[in-house]
Parts: sequence; C-alpha cells; structure tokens
Amino acid sequence: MAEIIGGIGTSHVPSIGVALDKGLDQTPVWKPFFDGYDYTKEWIAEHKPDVAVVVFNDHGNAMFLDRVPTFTVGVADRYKPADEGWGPRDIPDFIGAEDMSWHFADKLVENHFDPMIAREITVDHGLQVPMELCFGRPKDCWPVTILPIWVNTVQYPIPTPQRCWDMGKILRDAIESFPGDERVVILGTGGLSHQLQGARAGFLNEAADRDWLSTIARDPDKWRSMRREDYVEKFGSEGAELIMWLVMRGAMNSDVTVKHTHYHLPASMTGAGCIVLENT
Amino acid sequence: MAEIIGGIGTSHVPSIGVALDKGLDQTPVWKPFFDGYDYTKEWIAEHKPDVAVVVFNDHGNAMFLDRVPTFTVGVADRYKPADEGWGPRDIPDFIGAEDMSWHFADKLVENHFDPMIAREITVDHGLQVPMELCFGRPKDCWPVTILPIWVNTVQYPIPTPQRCWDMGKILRDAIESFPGDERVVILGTGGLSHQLQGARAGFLNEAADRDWLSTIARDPDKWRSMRREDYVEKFGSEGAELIMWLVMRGAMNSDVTVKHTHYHLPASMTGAGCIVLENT
Amino acid sequence: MSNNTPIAQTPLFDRKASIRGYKLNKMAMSLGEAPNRIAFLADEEAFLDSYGLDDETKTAVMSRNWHEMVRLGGNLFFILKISAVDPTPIIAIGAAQAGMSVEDFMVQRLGKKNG
Amino acid sequence: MSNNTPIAQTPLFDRKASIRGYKLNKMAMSLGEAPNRIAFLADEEAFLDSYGLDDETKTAVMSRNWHEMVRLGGNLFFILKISAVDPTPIIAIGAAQAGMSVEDFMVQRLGKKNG
Ligand SMILES: [Fe+3]
Ligand SMILES: [Fe+3]
Repeated sequence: MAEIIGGIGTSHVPSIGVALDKGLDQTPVWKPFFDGYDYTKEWIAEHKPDVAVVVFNDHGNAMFLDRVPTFTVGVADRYKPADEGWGPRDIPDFIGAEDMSWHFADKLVENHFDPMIAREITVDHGLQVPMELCFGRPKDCWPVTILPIWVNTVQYPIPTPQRCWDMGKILRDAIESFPGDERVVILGTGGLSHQLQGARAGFLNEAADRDWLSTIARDPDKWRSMRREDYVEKFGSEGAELIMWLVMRGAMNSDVTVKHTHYHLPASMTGAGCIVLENT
Repeated sequence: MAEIIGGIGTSHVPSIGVALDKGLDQTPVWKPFFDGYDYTKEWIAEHKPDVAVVVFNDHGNAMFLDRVPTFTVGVADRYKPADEGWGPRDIPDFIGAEDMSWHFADKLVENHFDPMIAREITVDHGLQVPMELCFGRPKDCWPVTILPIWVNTVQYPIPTPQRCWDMGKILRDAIESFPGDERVVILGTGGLSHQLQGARAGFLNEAADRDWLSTIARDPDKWRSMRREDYVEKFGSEGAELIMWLVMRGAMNSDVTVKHTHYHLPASMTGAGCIVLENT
Repeated sequence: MSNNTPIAQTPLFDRKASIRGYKLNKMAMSLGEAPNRIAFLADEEAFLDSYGLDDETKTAVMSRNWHEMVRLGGNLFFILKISAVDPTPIIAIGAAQAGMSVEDFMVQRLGKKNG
Repeated sequence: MSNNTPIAQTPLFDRKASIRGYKLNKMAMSLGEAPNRIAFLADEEAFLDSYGLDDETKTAVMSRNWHEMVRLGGNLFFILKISAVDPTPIIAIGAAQAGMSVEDFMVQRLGKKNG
C-alpha cells in the first residue's frame, strides 16, 4: 500500500517561473518570496517522496474552450511542459506515475466521479511552478514521478468546493489501496487572492489569505462548505483557484500538523503562499 | 418549466443508417426491423416534441483515446454529422438546444457530476441513427433541437449503471426547472446484445434482450444495480452500451406505461430493439 | 474494473489494450478525414509509417488481418474505418475474430439460415 | 452559477463570455505554437482574419486594448499569449482592466510604494 507522507498547498503564479528562468530569485523583489520555500524544499529532501500528485488548472494551454472537462486525470507515461507563448522552458519532461494514475481513475469512476482520462497532454505553469518550488530545478530529471489532476477553474460552471474535497477522499483511498510502497506527496495549487480581469483587476485580500492559511489545517469545513461565488468575492475571480487545495486537504487526516506556513504579497498580482501539512 | 413527454430506448447500429442510405429499408432483410419503428414515428408525430435529449456513445469519431471523458454534454448551437470513413451522409446538421444544454450542465456540476462541456464536436451514428428511426429523414431540417449526452462505453473504466441512472435524475430536474415550455423526449440508445471483438464475436443473447425489454419499465432496479462486468457477460462487450438507456429510464417516473416494444434479431450483428415509455 | 474475473473470449478495451493499440487506433481514426483516406489508398505503407506503426502492426493492417489487429490493441470502432476505405463487411470482420468462415459465423453465431 | 448575484466589477467567464469570445480566444491560444507566433508577427491582420475575427475584435487586438478584448469575451489566460508575442507586462494589462495608470494601479491595488 502506498502512503501519503504529506500535503502541500502552494501558489502557482507564472511569473515565479519567469523569475527562475531569468535568475531573479535572489533579487530584493523576489528573495522574500523564494526564501519562504526553503523549509518546503528541506521537508521534501528529508521525506523523500516517490510520487507527487499535483492538483492544478490548465490556463488555456493544454485545453481550449471547445471541450472543457470538469476534472481530468493524467495517465500518460510522460508529460511535456507546455509552451505558453514565450517558447519552451528549459526544464525536464515529467514522468508519469502511470500505474497509480490508472488505479486512481478506476477508483474515481467506481465511486461515481466522471473524470476525463488523458494521456496526450502538456502541463502548464500550474504544475511546473509548484514542482520547481518544491523540488528545485533539476538538471536531467525530476526526483519524483507525477500524477496530475486538472480542475476546471476557467469556464463556469467550475466544480463546487465540496466536490473537490470529496475527490480528495477518493484520492486517499486510491493511494492507500495502491499495491506498492510509494511515498506520495499531494500538492494542492493555485491562489491565493488575485483577479486579472474586470474593473476589480488587481484585487488582493490579505486578510482573507491569512485566514485561509491559518484555518485550512484546523477548520477546513468552513472552506469546503463555502459557495463558489463566495470564493470569487473573497479571493477574486482567479483566486477561486483555491478550491483546488481542498483536494489535497480532503485527502489528509482531519487532524493535521502544520509544519510550515509562508505568505508573501504580492507576487506579480497575486497573494502568494505555501503551507506544509503532515497527518497527525 | 419544460416537460418530459416520454422516453424512448433504441438501438443505434450503424448498418441501419447504411440501409437507409442505400434505400434498403423495404427489402425482406430490413423491412421487419424498420416496421417496428412505425409506431414510434406515429407516437412522435402525435406528441410533437420540441427537443430530443439523445444519450449515446461516440465510436471513435468525435473523440480519440488521447482524452476520454466519462460524460460529455453538448452545448453547441449546431452539430455536424460525423464522417465515419464512408464520406459525409446526406442528412441535415442538428441544431442544438443550447440554452437547455447549458442549464443541464449547470445542474450537473451543482449536483456533483463532472461532465466535459463540448461545443465543437460532431455526432456519429450513435445519435444519427436513433434520430432517423424516430423522426424519419428530413429534407432540410430536423423537427426538434437536440441536447446530446455522450457516455464513454469504449475505454474502461466505463461509468457504472447506477451512475447513468443518477444522471437521469439530474436530467429530469434540469428539464423540469428549465424556464420554457419545451416538450422534451429522451432517447436512451445503444445495444441490445452484441459483441464485435474477441473470439466470442457475434455473441447474441435473445433471452437477455427480451428480459431487458420486458423489465426495464417495471423493474429498472434490477438493471441499475447490476455490475458492469455482468452487462458485458450478458449482453456482449459492446452490448454493455445498454447502460445508456438507464439515463432515460432514470429520468422517467418510477411508474411508466409501455406504449410499444419491438425486437428484431439480428440487425447486422446486433440484437436490435425499441421501447416507448410514458410517465404514468 | 481491472481486478475482476475476465469474461471468456471477451477482451475488454482497458488500459492495456488502449496503450498497446494507441498508434494503430490513431492511424485508423484519421481515416475519418477524406485527405487521409486518399493518402492511405495512394501509399498504404508510407501512411502507416507516418503514424509510427511497428512491423507487426503494419503487417496486420496490410494483410487485413482483423483478428491480429485486435490482438495488437486495435479497437473495432477505430479499425472499422479501414474497412470503410477498403470495403470489408463487418460480418467478415466478426467471423475473423471468431476464427470461423463467414458462412459458419452467420449460421452459428447470428442464427441465419444462409449467407 | 448563472442565476446568482453578480459580484461587483468581476466578470465571470461564463457561457456568455465564452461564446462571445470564442474566436478571439481560439486565435490567442494558437500563439502557444511557434509557427503561429511567426505568422502573427509577419502579418497580424491576415492572421486575425484567418480566425474570422470581426472588425471590432480585430481593432481591439491590433491596438492592444486589453480592456476591450475582455469586454469582447477575451479571457485573460488566452489573450496573455498576445502579450507574450508582443511583450506587455501583466501589470499593464491589469491596470488597463482597472482603468488606471500602471503607477496608480501598483500603488492603489498592489500596495507597492512605487513602480
Ligand atoms: Fe492558476
Ligand atoms: Fe454503439
């Protein structure tokens, strides 16, 4: 049986990747943000996961509006980083945790989820940036295989927070029933507060972000029962991406230990943060 | 509030379309099959639906194995008939019941279904053939708009029979809460027994088919609680498509009146049949 | 559904078949577009090569060995498009799966008196 | 989520926007591929025409009027690819949405002391 060794929540802002590409991570603007991930990287180095489940949304790179799946599970053996318009980034391909992915897909469908199952698809900054923040940028290959889960947060209707939470429960079942001894870390990504479009563009909500980071561990019920509209109002239209952290949180114990919290405002136009959780 | 005026279950064998294209429907081989749809056509003519919800599966025409959605809801304004390799068929495009489709998509996601939402997609014989069997072949345009629902029955895992049934419940809610006075007929399509691949190819099961047709109205619980494997065993690997009738059946009252039943063996390599149901 | 008892003589199109037959099915699906049908008919081997089919699969396609195509992961719904480009009745494809002559297949499986 | 109270100054990318901006977003998404970026830079108007954009939308794109592109159904995630081909900082795009100068936007919205 594979094992969940921890859950990480993190922003996935594209300009974080750009800062890394340009070697700006130690400049005064970016250093305080990246410093907050030192602990996260140490935690990863110490706990040595074999597989990273990454919950994220595509941002108009691997999926168009012609066909919008609510949830997608990747079952590929390999995922190329998406070219988001700036040309290919110099990071290695991601190797898929193929067997675990199919096992998870089976469990989802058995348990009345309706995923799209994808095996020819690229991964955009929603996955790339969290992987770089947690694992650094490897020369040749990533130290883990990945199980990507895409959540539609672009075109309404987006899934409910409760549905994301419920998917976390199945994810946990799938990992714990997987025949193997893999150590699995779950990355819930996106947010925190930001809004890119409309007259309220640039909206940030530090109070809400800090509330999220300080209560997602001990009082997730508050967040999973909140309406989608309330996410948009509180965190901004793109800040509603935070629902994806609930897949991670739903997969963890109700009692978790907070190993680390980090918040930085703003990264680009976004409230940026990270949390590291272990089951108690 | 729109209204469900009835539910139809029917096979969607591609050679039925070929027989119509070649004008073979009155030949000795095909006449007994097509005669069984006379009542169905009369029922349609008498009850004048405005919208046809068609539940079917794609057969490697509009979707490939690169990305396999479990359920797909069409929200397009127009659907072109797929070219399945024999060239385009001489039937009109289908006009989408766009507003009702989006309303259904909203209801599904609210109720914790995870559909793919599609607006640039063709429809293959799975939809074309039932439409021709129920509405005849129109010169210029179909007398109804359509709300297509695709169910993955090609690549395992396919959804459970219970999940199809549950989707029918949401479909009913969506139709009955839709602001309009449309008269809606629901077509559950596919089956009956057939198997195209493996050493058991050509498998037919008349007893099971007749059991299905005689009990789907009064005892659907028997069928919705049956395992997917049992469908494959009883109806053949492709006969498992019958799970799609359960979306239609689930959307109807528990008490329904059977207006018509038809069975013909074989149409091409398939047990072919039709049933017309009204809410009691 | 991967851990369940297999059903006799009934291959489910699961992950294993889907992975094995991916290129074959992709090639076959492309025949839904007319220009690809023309290319297939003009130089079948070059067309198959452009989808990266291995020799075993190429041989199965070029000899219209339907049973072998399925064994190599072909799914009937995709490979039927080959039978549209190079007309083959589906009953013949069924008979090939069953390992029977078309006549025997029609009588024994489909219950028809004669072909 | 279509019947709910709208959130002030916050357009949700729902069916209405998705339908309205379909061609614009499709054009923008295509810039994820290098050959399309080259074609866009070589003859922008011809490139926009090849996606069937109407005049209003073409004008919005060609004048890099981000606010107008969003009003016409553009979704930021897609149209950001235009800002990759013809570099524009996302903060400038944000400021355009807010109807502010970049400097005011950075101070008033993002809480930065100066640009
Ligand atoms: Fe994002
Ligand atoms: Fe079918």
